[in-house]
Amino acid sequence: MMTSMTYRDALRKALDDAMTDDSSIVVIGEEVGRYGGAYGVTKDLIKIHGADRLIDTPISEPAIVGTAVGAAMTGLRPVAELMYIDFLGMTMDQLANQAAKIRYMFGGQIGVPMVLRTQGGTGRSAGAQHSQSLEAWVMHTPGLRLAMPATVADAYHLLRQSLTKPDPVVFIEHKALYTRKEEIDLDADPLPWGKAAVRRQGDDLVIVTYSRQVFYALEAADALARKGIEATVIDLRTLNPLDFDTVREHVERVGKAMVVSEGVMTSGVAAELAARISEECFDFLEQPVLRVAGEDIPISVSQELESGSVPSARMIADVAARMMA
Amino acid sequence: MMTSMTYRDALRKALDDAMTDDSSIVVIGEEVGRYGGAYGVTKDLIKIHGADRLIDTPISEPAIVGTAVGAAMTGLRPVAELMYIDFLGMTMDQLANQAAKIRYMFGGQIGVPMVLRTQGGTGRSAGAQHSQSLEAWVMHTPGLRLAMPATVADAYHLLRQSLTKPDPVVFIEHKALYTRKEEIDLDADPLPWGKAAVRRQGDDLVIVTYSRQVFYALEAADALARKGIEATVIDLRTLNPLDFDTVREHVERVGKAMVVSEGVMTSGVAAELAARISEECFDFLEQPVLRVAGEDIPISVSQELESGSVPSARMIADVAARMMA
Amino acid sequence: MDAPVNTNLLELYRTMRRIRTFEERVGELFVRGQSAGSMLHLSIGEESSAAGVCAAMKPQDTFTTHHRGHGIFLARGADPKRMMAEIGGKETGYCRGKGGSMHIADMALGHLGANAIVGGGIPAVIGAGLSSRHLKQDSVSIAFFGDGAMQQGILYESMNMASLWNLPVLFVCINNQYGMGTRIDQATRNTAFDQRAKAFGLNGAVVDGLDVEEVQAAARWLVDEARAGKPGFLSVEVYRFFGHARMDKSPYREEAEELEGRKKDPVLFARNKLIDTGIEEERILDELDKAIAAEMDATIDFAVESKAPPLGSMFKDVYAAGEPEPESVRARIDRVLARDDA
Amino acid sequence: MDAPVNTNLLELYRTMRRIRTFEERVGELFVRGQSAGSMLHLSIGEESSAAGVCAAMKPQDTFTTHHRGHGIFLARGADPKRMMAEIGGKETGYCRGKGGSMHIADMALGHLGANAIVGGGIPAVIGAGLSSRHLKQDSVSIAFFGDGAMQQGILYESMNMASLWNLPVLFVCINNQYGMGTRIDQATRNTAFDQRAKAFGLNGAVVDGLDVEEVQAAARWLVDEARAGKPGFLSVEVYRFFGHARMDKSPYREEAEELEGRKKDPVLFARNKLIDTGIEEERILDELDKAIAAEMDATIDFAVESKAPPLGSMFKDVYAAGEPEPESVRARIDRVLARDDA
Ligand SMILES: Cc1ncc(C[n+]2csc(CCOP(=O)(O)OP(=O)(O)O)c2C)c(N)n1
Ligand SMILES: Cc1ncc(C[n+]2csc(CCOP(=O)(O)OP(=O)(O)O)c2C)c(N)n1
Ligand SMILES: [Mg+2]
Ligand SMILES: [Mg+2]
Repeated sequence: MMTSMTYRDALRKALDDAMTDDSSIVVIGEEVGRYGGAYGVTKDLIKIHGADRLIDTPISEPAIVGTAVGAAMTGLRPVAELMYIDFLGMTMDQLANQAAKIRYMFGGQIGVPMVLRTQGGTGRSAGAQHSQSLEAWVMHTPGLRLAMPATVADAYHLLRQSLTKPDPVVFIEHKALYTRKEEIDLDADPLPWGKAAVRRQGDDLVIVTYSRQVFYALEAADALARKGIEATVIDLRTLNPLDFDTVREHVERVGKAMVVSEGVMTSGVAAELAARISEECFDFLEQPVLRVAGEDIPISVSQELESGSVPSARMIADVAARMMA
Repeated sequence: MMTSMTYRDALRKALDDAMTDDSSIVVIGEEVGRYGGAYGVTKDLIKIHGADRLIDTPISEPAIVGTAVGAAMTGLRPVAELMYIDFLGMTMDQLANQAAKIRYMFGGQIGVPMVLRTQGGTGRSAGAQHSQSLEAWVMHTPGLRLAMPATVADAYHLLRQSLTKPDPVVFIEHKALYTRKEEIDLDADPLPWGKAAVRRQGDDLVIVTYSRQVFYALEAADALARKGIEATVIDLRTLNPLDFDTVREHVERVGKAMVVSEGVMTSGVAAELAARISEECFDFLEQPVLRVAGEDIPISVSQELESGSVPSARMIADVAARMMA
Repeated sequence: MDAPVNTNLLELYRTMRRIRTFEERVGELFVRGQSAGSMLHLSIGEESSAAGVCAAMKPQDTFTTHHRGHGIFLARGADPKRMMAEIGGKETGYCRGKGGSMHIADMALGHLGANAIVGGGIPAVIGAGLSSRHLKQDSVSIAFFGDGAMQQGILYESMNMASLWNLPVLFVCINNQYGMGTRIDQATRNTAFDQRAKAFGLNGAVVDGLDVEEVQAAARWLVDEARAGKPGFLSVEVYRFFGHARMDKSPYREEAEELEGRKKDPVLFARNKLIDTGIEEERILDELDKAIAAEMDATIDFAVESKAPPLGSMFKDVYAAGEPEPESVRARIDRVLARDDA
Repeated sequence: MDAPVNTNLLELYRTMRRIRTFEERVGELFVRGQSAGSMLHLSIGEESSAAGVCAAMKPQDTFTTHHRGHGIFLARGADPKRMMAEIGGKETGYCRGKGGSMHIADMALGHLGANAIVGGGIPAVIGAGLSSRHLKQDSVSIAFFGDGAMQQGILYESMNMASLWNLPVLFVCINNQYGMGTRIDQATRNTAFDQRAKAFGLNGAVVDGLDVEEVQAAARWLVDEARAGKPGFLSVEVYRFFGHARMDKSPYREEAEELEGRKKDPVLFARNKLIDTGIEEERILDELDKAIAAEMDATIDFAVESKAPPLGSMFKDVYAAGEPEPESVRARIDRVLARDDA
């Protein structure tokens, strides 16, 4: 059945449905209960599932993640919420040294089936410490899965799937997408976990991206189409596992590729994608793979500077057009 | 004058000399004073410069880095020591949200002239939480400089130079290099800060690397030379600033490149280097740039598994030979 | 009325009134859609903590604040125009419009920076304390933060270092009873926070923030002690009059509680005390308030009329001037495509 | 002798002697160059903390330890052979040789893992406490750590949560007076650590680790209270007999201090008490000790004779079986080069 739903509501519904199905799921984080989440994702879930399962915490990010690790090892399936991905720096020890390595260090005895939900990205002029895209730190950490939904349907399905995984999943929402509404059919079979989605197909250029930049890429693709340039837009959906087969297939078919990421360019996700495409599709590339990514600077609170610091539909279209020139 | 010196002693001498020249330098960290540093780098410096300048701290990594930030903003030039780079996850907030962004967020009013000294890498079967190479997290953070010396002379000169910089420098030593001895002339003019060193010149292949892998690359190059393959080996010395001009020059000359990093491959430093070379030297590349890097797994305490998890001279040579086949 | 009547109460009142009025104007700026940033945290109801503690500081002293730090900075002597401009994300602001409300700073006044990370600015005072001693600055460094930060581990690491090293440092918790929607007793069991400080060997006090003179007295003792090498902790008990951020209507608390809480108004209390004790006439205070209103009205105009920072300033100040700079993505792509064309 | 004479003292002695002897053998393994890893931390001198606290635990209880956790795990009932094999980095070890001394764990005994990050294992007990309540496991979860971790902020975040949520959790500090070369009074000013716990609303106690029965009594009280929903903290005061790690000769402390410190020997104390109070004859204890020595000798042989994990196991257990696995660097390069050749 088709319904119209926001990204926020899809996330909320995913949590609600999953908590109904699996009584071992608990949500742990700042303001997740009574307040309903800083971005409203857990709104009123406490009324449905109770304060025992929507656990409001003190402002103690390292211990929140550590608590989730311990809970996951002892029978619960915790969803820890980090209000902003910018706070990752306080929790990387618990995430990367504990959650990510426990299965391995302990010789496979036990896993850490937790989900770390957080949100990142620009778009609310929230300043340098509340606007980052730090997924590269996570992607660089073996043992952590990484999901970054762009569409409303993926917000729902990827979160549901994350909540069935045996290993820790970092689930990064985009703060500028919460109010985005789409027509979706939540009963339709979702794409499998770990599979990229080809959001648009074209023969001139492949744009590989994820999260909010998917929409910028699509917008750019529309603009390009008006100039007669047809782009394929690939939404990776999960960065770990990474569906490189889909990327390879299209890049080899088309011969030109651009990667787009809101994260800082240097040593970021765009670097990994560009390196990988360059390496694996070498003989098929007619041009260098270009990276359109966040500038190597902090984000300003000023709106103009903020939006100038990250890729835009216009910039993607510009660069793409020049690649085709 | 030529002298023979270990990497450890060169670092120690750099600190000693710099502290003699600049009374605003203080060293802050666990066991840096009386104990002389977990790896002996600050041995007996407390006897020369006093306990006021070699400040033994409690085991409080987040506050150690935060203390350095505050000291750097108020007139001192602190050297904070993180005993293992693996503890970076506890301090990334202070490092990435504070130290790295203060100059920018505050509109250029003030900088944070601190050095974060730490050591990383494998080689002592120290296990999953004491053997990592996390430089990619740092390289992905605008505002942080990043130095990673391989040679004894660089251990000295890069540390001296770091201690004159107006911005935070993360200075990563390699735990397996401390006992490495070289003949050096410390009075000779050092390479400028931010300049890569061409450690070996050859016309068949360029190997771009840094830190301990420089020696593995050179060892591999020697083995390759016996097969008639001549490699150029570039030691980047600093990853921020990154001397891409030198890399470009040699890759364009030679047409084949490999990048080597001990850090985990995915989304790591090797990805940045490979992406950049592929992008900027596209027309000159005869082959894909290959990444020889750390496996996408945690490090085991078992010595065989540990050394199997990261590049070796043999692996570099193997891959290089196959690239030339 | 057995609190000590202090002749500088008028000055403290003036400071508090300026804060109150400034914050009201900040709220207007936000409502007019002219503040930069989606988050604005007002310190209405907390004026006594800012005025009382800053009155105990010396010019050479330094401090860091949390995200709700306008009042503290004003009490320290900030220019409200430059503050408002910064809150508006304008070039004339303290941080040239890059920082905004949550990242305001001013080295001239010893403001080492506001912080959007709860607890993030706390350990910097340890470093400032080391500098003070090493460079003989005779300065005390004060970390201001909210009750929410009482549950951040870095606070205890910092307290421990201050105590261990006898640093000239003071920790000031502005306990406004809430961290966002979480009432303090929902975040911790024992709210006698001075016990924590004492357990780490610091001086510790809790003071009711209703009477700014009591805040000042406590702060004076603790600041003086800190300067002499005995660090301290002060919790000032106030009430957050409005929502967490400007848009928050505080649905999580009862209106009755709010009405009761807002009775604890340090500005009104000081005003009444000035009148009741005969220090100042109501008429004069009315005039003072009016003058302050006019002063603060002007800050909005200043902010609104100021220019936004030029787009090119984006790449400035990532590193010090003269040091290697980041290349823009566009410049790199231009370079690559140009070579490709050639 | 006014400590309560407990009939299980013999059992506690046996546990402590096994720990002491095991640790001596671990030292031998290291000296023979057959331990995996450059770091080995022995718990000699601290046996009472392990034996006393573990004797107060129930089978369903869980725990995490710091890097010096062999004794705790043994007291909990670990197989010393599998422990020694793990310390030797062998396939027959608890973690198939991947973890080593600092990352030993065993879900069957509720050992949620040792940790090489000082303080890193502490918050996991909060999660275990939540599980206990949510899943009605009636279990207490105990975090064991050293005095060095008393300065890690995450401890206070965890204490606060335990207290706030009335969790069945106990924090046990094994205060062996040193963190590496730093004597505890060089790391903190106030070493009455129970004050910190009490300030967060927990039960708190400090106990001298000389007499294992006193440790057990304190632990029993705190564990029982924790199980009933009142979390607690216990600091056991002992002395680290030898260096921080096996290679450390402790040049930073006086020999006189060491000799004095080693007089505080919980194993010897218990032995003498058994004899003095007539619970057991010396001759029988000699035999017990000999049997333990033989048991522990065999652990070395077991470890040495066991096989190292196969190189291919390197890629196993990064993720759960059946989930997408990491591709090796070599496999990727092979793929790329093969395509290139084609
Ligand atoms: C590390 C961190 N965690 C969470 C937040 C989100 N946040 C911003 S303010 C706030 C509440 C802070 O409460 P308190 O410290 O009492 O300060 P107040 O807002 O009451 O002045 C929270 C949770 C943050 N900015 N930083
Ligand atoms: C986060 C972190 N910081 C520093 C270290 C290095 N380190 C290992 S053990 C140790 C001392 C710990 O002292 P304590 O907690 O008292 O335990 P003990 O060794 O005395 O048993 C230090 C500093 C570490 N492993 N982890
Ligand atoms: Mg508050
Ligand atoms: Mg200790």
